[in-house]
Amino acid sequence: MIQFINVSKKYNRTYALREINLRIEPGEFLYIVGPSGAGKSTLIKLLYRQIRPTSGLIRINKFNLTKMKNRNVPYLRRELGVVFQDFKLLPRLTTYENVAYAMEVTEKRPTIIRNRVMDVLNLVGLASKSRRFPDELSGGEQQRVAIARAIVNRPKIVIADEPTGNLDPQTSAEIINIFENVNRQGTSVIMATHNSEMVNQRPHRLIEVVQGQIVRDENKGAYHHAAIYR
Amino acid sequence: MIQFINVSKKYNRTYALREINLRIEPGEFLYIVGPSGAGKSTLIKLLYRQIRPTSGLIRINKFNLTKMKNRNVPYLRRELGVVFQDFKLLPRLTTYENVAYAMEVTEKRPTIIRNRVMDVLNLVGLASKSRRFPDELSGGEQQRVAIARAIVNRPKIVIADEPTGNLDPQTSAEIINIFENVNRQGTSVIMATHNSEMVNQRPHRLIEVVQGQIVRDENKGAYHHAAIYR
Amino acid sequence: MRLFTVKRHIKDSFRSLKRNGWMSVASVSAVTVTLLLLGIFLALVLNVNKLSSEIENDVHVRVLIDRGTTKSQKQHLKTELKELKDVATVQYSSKTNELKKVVGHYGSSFQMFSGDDNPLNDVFIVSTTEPEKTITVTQQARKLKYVTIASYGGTQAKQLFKVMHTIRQWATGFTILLLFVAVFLISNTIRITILSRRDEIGIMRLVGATNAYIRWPFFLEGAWTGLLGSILPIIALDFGYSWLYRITAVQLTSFGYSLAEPRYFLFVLNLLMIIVGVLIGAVGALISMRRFLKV
Amino acid sequence: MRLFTVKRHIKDSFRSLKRNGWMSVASVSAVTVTLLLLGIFLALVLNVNKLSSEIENDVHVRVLIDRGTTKSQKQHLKTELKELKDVATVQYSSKTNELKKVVGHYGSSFQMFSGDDNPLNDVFIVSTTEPEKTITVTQQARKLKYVTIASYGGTQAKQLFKVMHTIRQWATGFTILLLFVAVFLISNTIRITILSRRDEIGIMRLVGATNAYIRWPFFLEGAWTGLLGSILPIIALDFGYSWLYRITAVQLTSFGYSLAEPRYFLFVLNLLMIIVGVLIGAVGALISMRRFLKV
Ligand SMILES: Nc1ncnc2c1ncn2[C@@H]1O[C@H](COP(=O)(O)OP(=O)(O)OP(=O)(O)O)[C@@H](O)[C@H]1O
Ligand SMILES: Nc1ncnc2c1ncn2[C@@H]1O[C@H](COP(=O)(O)OP(=O)(O)OP(=O)(O)O)[C@@H](O)[C@H]1O
Ligand SMILES: [Mg+2]
Ligand SMILES: [Mg+2]
Repeated sequence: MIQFINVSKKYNRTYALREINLRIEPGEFLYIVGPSGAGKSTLIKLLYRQIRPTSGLIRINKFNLTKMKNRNVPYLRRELGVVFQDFKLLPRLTTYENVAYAMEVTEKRPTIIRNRVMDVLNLVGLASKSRRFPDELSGGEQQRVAIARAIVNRPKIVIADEPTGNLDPQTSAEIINIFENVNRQGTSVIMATHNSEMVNQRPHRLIEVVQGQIVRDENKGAYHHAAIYR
Repeated sequence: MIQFINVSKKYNRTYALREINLRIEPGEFLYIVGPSGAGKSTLIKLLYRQIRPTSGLIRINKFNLTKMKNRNVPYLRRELGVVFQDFKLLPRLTTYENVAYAMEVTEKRPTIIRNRVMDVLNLVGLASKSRRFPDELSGGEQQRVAIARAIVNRPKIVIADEPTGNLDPQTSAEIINIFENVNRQGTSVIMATHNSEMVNQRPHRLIEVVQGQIVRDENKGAYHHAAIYR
Repeated sequence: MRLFTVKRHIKDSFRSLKRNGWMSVASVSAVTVTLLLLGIFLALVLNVNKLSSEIENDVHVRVLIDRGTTKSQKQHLKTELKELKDVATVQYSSKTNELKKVVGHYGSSFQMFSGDDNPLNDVFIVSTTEPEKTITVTQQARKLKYVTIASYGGTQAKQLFKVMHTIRQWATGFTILLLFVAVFLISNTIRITILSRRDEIGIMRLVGATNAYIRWPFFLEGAWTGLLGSILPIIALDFGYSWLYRITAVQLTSFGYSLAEPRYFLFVLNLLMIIVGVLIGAVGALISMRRFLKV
Repeated sequence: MRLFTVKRHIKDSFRSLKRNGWMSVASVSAVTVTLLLLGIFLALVLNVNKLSSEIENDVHVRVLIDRGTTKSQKQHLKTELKELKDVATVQYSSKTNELKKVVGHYGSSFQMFSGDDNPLNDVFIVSTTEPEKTITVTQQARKLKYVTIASYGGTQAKQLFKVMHTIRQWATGFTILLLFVAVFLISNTIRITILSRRDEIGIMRLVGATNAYIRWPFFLEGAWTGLLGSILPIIALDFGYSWLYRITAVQLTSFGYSLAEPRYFLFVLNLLMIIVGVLIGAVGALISMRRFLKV
């Protein structure tokens, strides 16, 4: 269970998030939508404790993120699988090594790692590119490596920040299928996204963030923007 | 005028592009679509000569890119404005400085630069964030800085690789408006994108690249993928 | 730590060293050059110290024997001198021999005093176990029978001690300075390379690696950097010094001196260079990382 | 290049220096430490060279004057000696004075020869313009009237020349080594910092900057790094040396020697340190960038 109580985050003088209250049950699938600069990534960064809130309380399962000591942070992060908006792949590791690294840090056995990593790379369609370095991959391929790394440890919570921004609709559909499969096995999925088509055709609980505040929280919410390209 | 004649690009043993023939007239607006890893970015990298073709000939206006000497490349690039898929902002320059840098290299006068830079930052809605460093911006904000930098020099050709991947539909619409405005003033626009909604609602010439080959070239082409999220 | 984790850390450290390419080359060569300087300088200083001690040891007590002392009396005096505390050796030099030395220093105007005209005395030249003991030995020798006078060169010897002392002080001071400089330069280079990889460390943290897990490969990589960086200077120093030892042997022996014998000397020096390289490389890496392991 | 472009480059270089934060601090301090070492060592070597020359200059020609030479004859001889080629000074030392020196060196057994018994000669001590000229001056002096014999210490002096020559050779060799080391370490540090900014350089190329345009700020930044890095060592050296000069003045003067006079000496040394720092910083930056300006 994830709980935000009166959480605010201030950068210098401006608020990126303001008095957020939010509760996410285990096994939920949650979209976070909102305009560029609304505070979606900030909310996600608070979840994996890349940043600390200026005020308020955040709880994830047994962890109290506000009081947590630096040295315990890795154990929180091992329960989460994160797809970062800018991927954050290790530039000097290959596709395979990048995904394996997330398992290695939990001191799993080599044989287990080998099998599991090739499985997830197959899942995201990159098995044939396992020996490539990130700068030898296309944008969408890098994004899929990041997705593979996020799910490789079968985390309790998957957090994805704009995971389909560099993917064509076909591949995006495959990715959302993967996330929904993972979700069906009991994992919570939290996804910040601008992909309105996806949100509308695969409805789940949706919160909309605007200027640092949650302005909408609907169970099968739709992405409203009716033909703005006209 | 841009011309590709029998252009192929091979990375190690695999072809990223194969026998591409393409002609883009001045003032055209061209979408490049296709699945992840199809070769869109490779085609774009060839245009600004980040990479050289393995075989074939590329011409842009008076420049022959295949024969071009390294030291003349900057003069080609000054006629182009490029939005890179991974933004490529200078990490130690602020928003303002990043955009200004592209003008400074052409040795424009300080006063001219100051006015023009603030104009384009206003255009992409980032005037208030001109003193922020890239890592203090949201993903979409960074992408808009990259867009501002691409158009600041009023280039003859604007090339954008997935310029709306991190933008919500509302902001994406504003960005496509900007590109269309620029195009109306005679600038060619070449845009690789996965944004089917945008492509379908603002139709222009469209080429589809699949596995390194152009499989479709239509004047007001649509993005076909009919409800794949079902 | 499980065995496969240990293996992983070792493998990771080598992989990183390899893939960092020019950065690794640059830091290894910084270590190389620094250790080369340190090695050459240490070899120099240690030999200067050795030489200065040997020069000090050249200060002897000159015991002038009463004129007309018989052979057996001289033998008795020699034994007495040998039995004094802190005396190492006692050598006899006849007055004829002494006159030759004077002529050597002051020209042939002394030649006229050869034979019985020789105004000089027979002399025992006493060397002490430590240069500083000459003074007490002199005082004791003066009290013995058949001794006209015993002297050790007085102010001159004192000045020599002082000069040699100053030289050794400077050499030691400069060695300490150079050691600090070497430590600083090596750790500074390691710091810059780690500074340039702070994003990498950040990502490792973000995917759930503990600080200890992140540290190990960097620690090892620092150690390899130091180790690799010490190979060339060790080879250069060993060959260079052995060569120098050989070619200077003849010349220096004629003065009565010699460089330190290479075998043991180089062993100690090599060990020191490896220790400095490896230790500073590894510990420098750890210290430089600290700041980036907080998020 | 337009004036505003010049200004831009200068501004950019300062901005970059500032924003690179710890990286700048690290490279400036690498320059600082390297130049400090170089400075101290140069100061030492130059003084060793000076001292060794002065010691060589202490080798004089001793011209023994025939016994019974009158005062005016001596005066005549003195003039003749002075007129010889390469002679710098001529000093008189009476035989009484000479005996004192002998007693000083060889003990009081010579005391008995005081007054008319004194077997020694009056002496002119001739110093030459250059130590190596003593030999020819000695030969010329031998041919003059009233001269019993002229000598310059023979093998002893030759050995001294040899030792001093060796010391200076070593000092020069080591200085060249250290200069190379300094150049290498500074440029290597600059190289690492630029290596870590290769992506930045790539982006500059991609947005249409010419190589020259990219180079200037890096070149200037390298120069500032060298300049900033030379401030501390210059201050340290200047104060340290002046202090040392003052406290050693009394002691050394008693031996007849002195350290190099600070004013001009430090000026040259400071200039050298700044030049090494700035030049290697700037040129090192240019050379390190070359590889990244190709795409
Ligand atoms: N380190 C920082 N320093 C200052 N301001 C910041 C920092 N990081 C983010 N911001 C600001 O906080 C606001 C929210 O940023 P956030 O990254 O959460 O937006 P977002 O909703 O993820 O947007 P996008 O859809 O563009 O990724 C933005 O206005 C951004 O400029
Ligand atoms: N430096 C490289 N070395 C090897 N292979 C590469 C390199 N760069 C790209 N590729 C491969 O070339 C193919 C085309 O890549 P490209 O970046 O052009 O794809 P794309 O169409 O832009 O895809 P996306 O929509 O995911 O950005 C991909 O399969 C990619 O893995
Ligand atoms: Mg975001
Ligand atoms: Mg691409």
